[in-house]
Amino acid sequence: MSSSVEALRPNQRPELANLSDDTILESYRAMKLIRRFEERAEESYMRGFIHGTMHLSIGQEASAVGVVVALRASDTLTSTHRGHGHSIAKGADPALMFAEFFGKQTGYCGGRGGSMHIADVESGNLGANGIVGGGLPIAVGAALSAKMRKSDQVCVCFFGDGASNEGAFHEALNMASIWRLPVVFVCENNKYGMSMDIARSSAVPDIAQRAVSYAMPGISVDGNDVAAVRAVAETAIARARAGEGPSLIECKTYRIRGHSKSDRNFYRTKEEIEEWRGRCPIERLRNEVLGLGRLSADRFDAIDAAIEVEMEVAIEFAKASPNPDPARLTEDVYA
Amino acid sequence: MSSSVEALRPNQRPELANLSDDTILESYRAMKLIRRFEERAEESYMRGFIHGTMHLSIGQEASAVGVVVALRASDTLTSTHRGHGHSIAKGADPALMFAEFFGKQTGYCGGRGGSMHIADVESGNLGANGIVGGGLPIAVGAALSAKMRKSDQVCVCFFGDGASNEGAFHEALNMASIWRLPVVFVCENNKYGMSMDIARSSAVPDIAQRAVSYAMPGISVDGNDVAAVRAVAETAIARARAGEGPSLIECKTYRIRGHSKSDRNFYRTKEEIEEWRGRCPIERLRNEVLGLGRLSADRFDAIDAAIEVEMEVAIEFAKASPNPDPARLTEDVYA
Amino acid sequence: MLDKPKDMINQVRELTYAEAIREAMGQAMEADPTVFILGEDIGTYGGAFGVTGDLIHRFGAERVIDTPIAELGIAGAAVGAALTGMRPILELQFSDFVTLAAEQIVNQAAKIRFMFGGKASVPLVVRMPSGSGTGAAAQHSQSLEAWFGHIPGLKVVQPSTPYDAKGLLLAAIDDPNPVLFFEHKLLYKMKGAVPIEPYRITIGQAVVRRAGTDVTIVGTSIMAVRALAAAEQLAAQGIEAEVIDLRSIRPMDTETIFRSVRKTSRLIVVYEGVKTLGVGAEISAAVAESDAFDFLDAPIMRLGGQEVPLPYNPVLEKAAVPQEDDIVAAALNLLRKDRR
Amino acid sequence: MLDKPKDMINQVRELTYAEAIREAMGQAMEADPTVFILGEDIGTYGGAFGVTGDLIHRFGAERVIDTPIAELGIAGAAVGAALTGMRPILELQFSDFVTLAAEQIVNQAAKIRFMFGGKASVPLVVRMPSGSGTGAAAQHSQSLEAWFGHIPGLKVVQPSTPYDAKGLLLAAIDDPNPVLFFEHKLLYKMKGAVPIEPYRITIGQAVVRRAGTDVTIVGTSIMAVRALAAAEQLAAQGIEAEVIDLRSIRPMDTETIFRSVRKTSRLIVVYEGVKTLGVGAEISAAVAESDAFDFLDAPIMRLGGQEVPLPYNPVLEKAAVPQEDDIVAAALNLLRKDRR
Ligand SMILES: Cc1ncc(C[n+]2csc(CCOP(=O)(O)OP(=O)(O)O)c2C)c(N)n1
Ligand SMILES: Cc1ncc(C[n+]2csc(CCOP(=O)(O)OP(=O)(O)O)c2C)c(N)n1
Ligand SMILES: [Mg+2]
Ligand SMILES: [Mg+2]
Repeated sequence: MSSSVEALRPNQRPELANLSDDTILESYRAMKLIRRFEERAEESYMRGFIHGTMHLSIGQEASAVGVVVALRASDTLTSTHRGHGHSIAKGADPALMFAEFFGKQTGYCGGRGGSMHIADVESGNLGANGIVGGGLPIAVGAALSAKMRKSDQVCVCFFGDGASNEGAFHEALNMASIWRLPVVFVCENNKYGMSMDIARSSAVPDIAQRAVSYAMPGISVDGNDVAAVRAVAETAIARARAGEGPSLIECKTYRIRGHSKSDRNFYRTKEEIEEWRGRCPIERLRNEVLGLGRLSADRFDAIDAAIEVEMEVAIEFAKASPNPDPARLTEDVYA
Repeated sequence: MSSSVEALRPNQRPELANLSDDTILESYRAMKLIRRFEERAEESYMRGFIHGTMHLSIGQEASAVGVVVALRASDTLTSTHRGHGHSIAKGADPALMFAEFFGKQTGYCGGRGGSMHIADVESGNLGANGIVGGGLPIAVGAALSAKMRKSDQVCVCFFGDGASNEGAFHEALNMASIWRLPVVFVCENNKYGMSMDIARSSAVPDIAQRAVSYAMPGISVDGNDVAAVRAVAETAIARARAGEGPSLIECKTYRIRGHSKSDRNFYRTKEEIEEWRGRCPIERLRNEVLGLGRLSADRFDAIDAAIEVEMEVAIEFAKASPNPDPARLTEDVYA
Repeated sequence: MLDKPKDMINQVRELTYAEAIREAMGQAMEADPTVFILGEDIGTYGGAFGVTGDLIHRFGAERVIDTPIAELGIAGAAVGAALTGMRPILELQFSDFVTLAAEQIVNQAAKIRFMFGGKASVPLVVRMPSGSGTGAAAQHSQSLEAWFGHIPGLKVVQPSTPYDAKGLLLAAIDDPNPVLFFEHKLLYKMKGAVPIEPYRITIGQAVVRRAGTDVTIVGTSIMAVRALAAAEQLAAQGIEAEVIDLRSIRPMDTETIFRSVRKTSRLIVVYEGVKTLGVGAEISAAVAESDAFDFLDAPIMRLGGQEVPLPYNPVLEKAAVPQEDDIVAAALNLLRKDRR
Repeated sequence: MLDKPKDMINQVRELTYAEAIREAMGQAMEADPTVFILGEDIGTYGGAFGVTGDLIHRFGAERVIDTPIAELGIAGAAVGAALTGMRPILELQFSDFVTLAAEQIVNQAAKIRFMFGGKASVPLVVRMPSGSGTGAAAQHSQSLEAWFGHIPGLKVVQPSTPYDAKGLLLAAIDDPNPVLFFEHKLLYKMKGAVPIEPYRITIGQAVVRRAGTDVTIVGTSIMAVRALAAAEQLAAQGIEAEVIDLRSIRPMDTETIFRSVRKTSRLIVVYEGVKTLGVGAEISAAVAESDAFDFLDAPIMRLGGQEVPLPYNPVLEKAAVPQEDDIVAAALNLLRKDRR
């Protein structure tokens, strides 16, 4: 924490005081970009441009951004079926993401993968995953690889509360710990695995408690507070990078939309959804910062406006892009 | 604990004082039977009567006996690749076990299963298992079944320290806890999973610590002390039977023999083996009881002698039994 | 093969494939207290594809059990329950996830009876939505039934109509062996006549859906439906195809196929799973080692899934598995070859 | 097919199959720092079947990594490492345990490249001791290679000689795709000539082990060895069998088989995996849809594993999979049938 900032703004909580104006704006921009990207994707879905299904992370942007923006470009991450935010925070181009959702040849996966498989290994995005828990051991492997290659890369592994009941979770965290690997496990606990309330699916209310089994630090954090998430992420990332081993971070958050496009929300109440809607991480950051008088509203407005333009351009790119050629269907199976 | 017994023998630890003479002799007999059964099996193997491999539990008899002898006949158990002790403690007939090892039609599995698949579902022995961790979710299912059938059966699930790193462990313990099932998980921590020292394979030294992740009681006990094992088992079994849910018991023990018949013991020292040989659970019970003057040596000697006769008869039965008929090979695949 | 008992003809109404499956489960649960269902989101949510629907309201959370996301564990729990007197129906949310549960299904459920010398049984049903066509991409669209057809100790069925779905599921629940029940996602909304009363269809019997003399087309699951539609197109061109719905992969009713091939002398097998080492390979091989081989006038033709993971893009996705027109083209091609 | 480079002929010595595999791993690790091995008990213990042996002493515990017993996790770790610049060799202790790792192998390793639009690769080798004959019973004796032959994105090889074991393993390690490498336990001690220098055998090429004119016998893994021995017996009876060792199941060199069948007009396929939906089904089907079909004078015959889990009793165990005499009998039978 920079003491000069603190001295200047004694009414700020340290997590926020710790962030430079640039970081605040970068985080705001990333969260807003994710939000608008998903809203526009949802709209495109409704209009029939996107088929299949998709899993929106609306309401959960702070966990993706708080963690990923604290990474270096060379670091890696593994993501989930609900991974748009992770990709965008890692720097994915929304135009190439839309193109993928639209099934186009120009998309991240050439139209082969769709929403559940966005990846960009070059840039360290080791991929969303349609298999719940699928990314957990892969992240361990990426961290093992980083260690063996003597790079200082850290791998962040996102997964959900539901995923934490998969055997893969247990095997992955144990391996990461015994081998002291540079990996940060980030559980986005949004209270449900599809319709299954964590109170019914897990023997413990806090996934972070499970860190005990793996002799690693485990911390629960308000997942809708990007500054708080970033603070714990920085500690965990530093620890990983220093060769001190993995950590488990649990971001308590909530998904505002249904699980997927076919969810009828029978398993939760309108009140619960509304309550969490009031805890929007994006509004919260903006309001808190404005309330402190740290930045003027037009800085935020300018970001919002730029994002609107970016979304328009990206969607137009996706629409205008060519479909993949069915004659080339079986290419890209083998290297 | 019966206070009259305690009053009578104030120099006894409560775990032992708690046991009636009959229980002590029953436990001794079961342990000795397991020991001699395995020694005779080993000998038969050397002489070429048994092919394949086998996993001996010599040195670990107290965990099998301490737990299983505390069960009711109607209770069930799932066992492991190192499961002779569990079966014998549950009342398996050594003659039918030898016959199975010898590949005979009269064996528990008609010669189809061998040492790694001894089972007797009728008597509650749901089977040894060649898959490390394979029995963990099966035990959960048996306990779920007991609960659904409103029986008061408890299921005991044996597994090793190595198995506790399998995903199946995590999934099973979590399910058992959320559904409050009548199951007792018994980890026989003999320090190694094949050649892998628990200090290298597991992030935590005590498997019992992992109970925290499943909000169930977890207790480590000296696995070479049958009275101590029985004491914790009784508590856990009573808890399970009362509908209060599962427990995790860790019996710290040691296997004196190699992992299987092909083990050259490169991964551990002679000293370590010798040290543990000195902690033989069978001698220990006998000596402690004799030292207290509670029972006379001839009671133990009589048991030993009877077991020798039983072993002879059992092996003769196995030898004399017919081989399965290859013409009937594909029978018994489907019911 | 007439499975419909005559006295129920009046009690028939239209149900969707999903409703037929739900009805079978409901009737089995009413009749037998040991039958229960477990799986992910099968309770209040009603199942990812809505198949369990309202069963939780009829039978309660004790018999319609929402499980954690833990496919290996829940499969093992089902095995353990089946081994101790219950008759679990396990729903895996997508058949692709059976890769996580494979150990319990293949090493435990399938082998327990044999390993234990015939002294135990595992009356377990594993229901799995499978197949492509919903834009769910490579990890949610596979057809892995061939894997389980390869495993002694298992039975494997693939109903293609609401009628069969109900009858085969009731038979599967009755069966003392583990039965893998592959449902096709694109069939869930298909409607068809289904008697109200419970009835069983013997597992291991194929059915001739359409008689014909020129070529035999054997289809599995949705491909049986497409084969029937293709046969209509072919009929318009003067070709009479005999269409067989295989229904069960293990045991496999090769006799019905042989009989047809002896008549038509030509065989096309259509299936959605990857062509190589898929169901069609077994059918072709079985014919090639049978006496029906001598009746063949043309090479046996397999139309299976392309050698590719299932793609997301809908055009690619369609191209990856046989469509009605592919079947028509294959038949024309085969007959043309034959004639030359 | 002559894979042995001529200039190495002087540098050949006898190695066992296990030693040849170890040598391949050692040479790959010497040449490429990104190659490493992980698996259960592969370090000090030297592997359950002694295959890794002393490699830990040569390359240290950082590159010969003893893992916890966690097959799904270690497979996933291997996938993650392969995706990020390493070339892992994963040893599964018995191939039966691949059922636990199937998700990572089938849903991740096999599909990542395609799902990611061809922009990633997973250069992973999974080594697996498989097969029966050691009295290890149903959960430790399976031959599940057909499963993986069914999965696009994977390659699947089954060496039957020390020479092939080394050459195929080096090729597998070089391969940018996931390769499943099935070793047969009964072959580990088999000796054969192996050049000292590293060499590669192209994955996907079958080899004619013995030329013949009367019948083609295609064998996989140990069955190629048994087929050769059977061919000698047949030769004594005046029958010249052509023996093909398939070596790779995916990709499969059907051309070599077709060529042979066009010559011999009779085909027997021998494999240890369960007959139904095993490798022989694919070979038979491939021939039946090829022009080699027209050359066949007799039905294609498959000799596969019986429809039963592998039994413990040694007599039953032998009866469960094809033996040398079964191959001889099958050939005689086929030729007799043909003549009548
Ligand atoms: C292995 C596996 N099981 C089940 C599913 C189906 N499924 C997809 S997402 C999901 C819920 C996941 O819950 P959680 O991990 O909490 O993530 P969230 O959806 O809440 O972000 C389920 C059951 C799957 N894709 N993979
Ligand atoms: C799934 C699986 N992985 C590996 C093995 C091989 N194996 C058999 S026993 C064993 C060690 C098990 O260790 P532990 O659970 O501690 O039991 P112990 O042998 O010490 O009794 C191993 C690796 C197996 N049988 N199953
Ligand atoms: Mg969740
Ligand atoms: Mg152990």
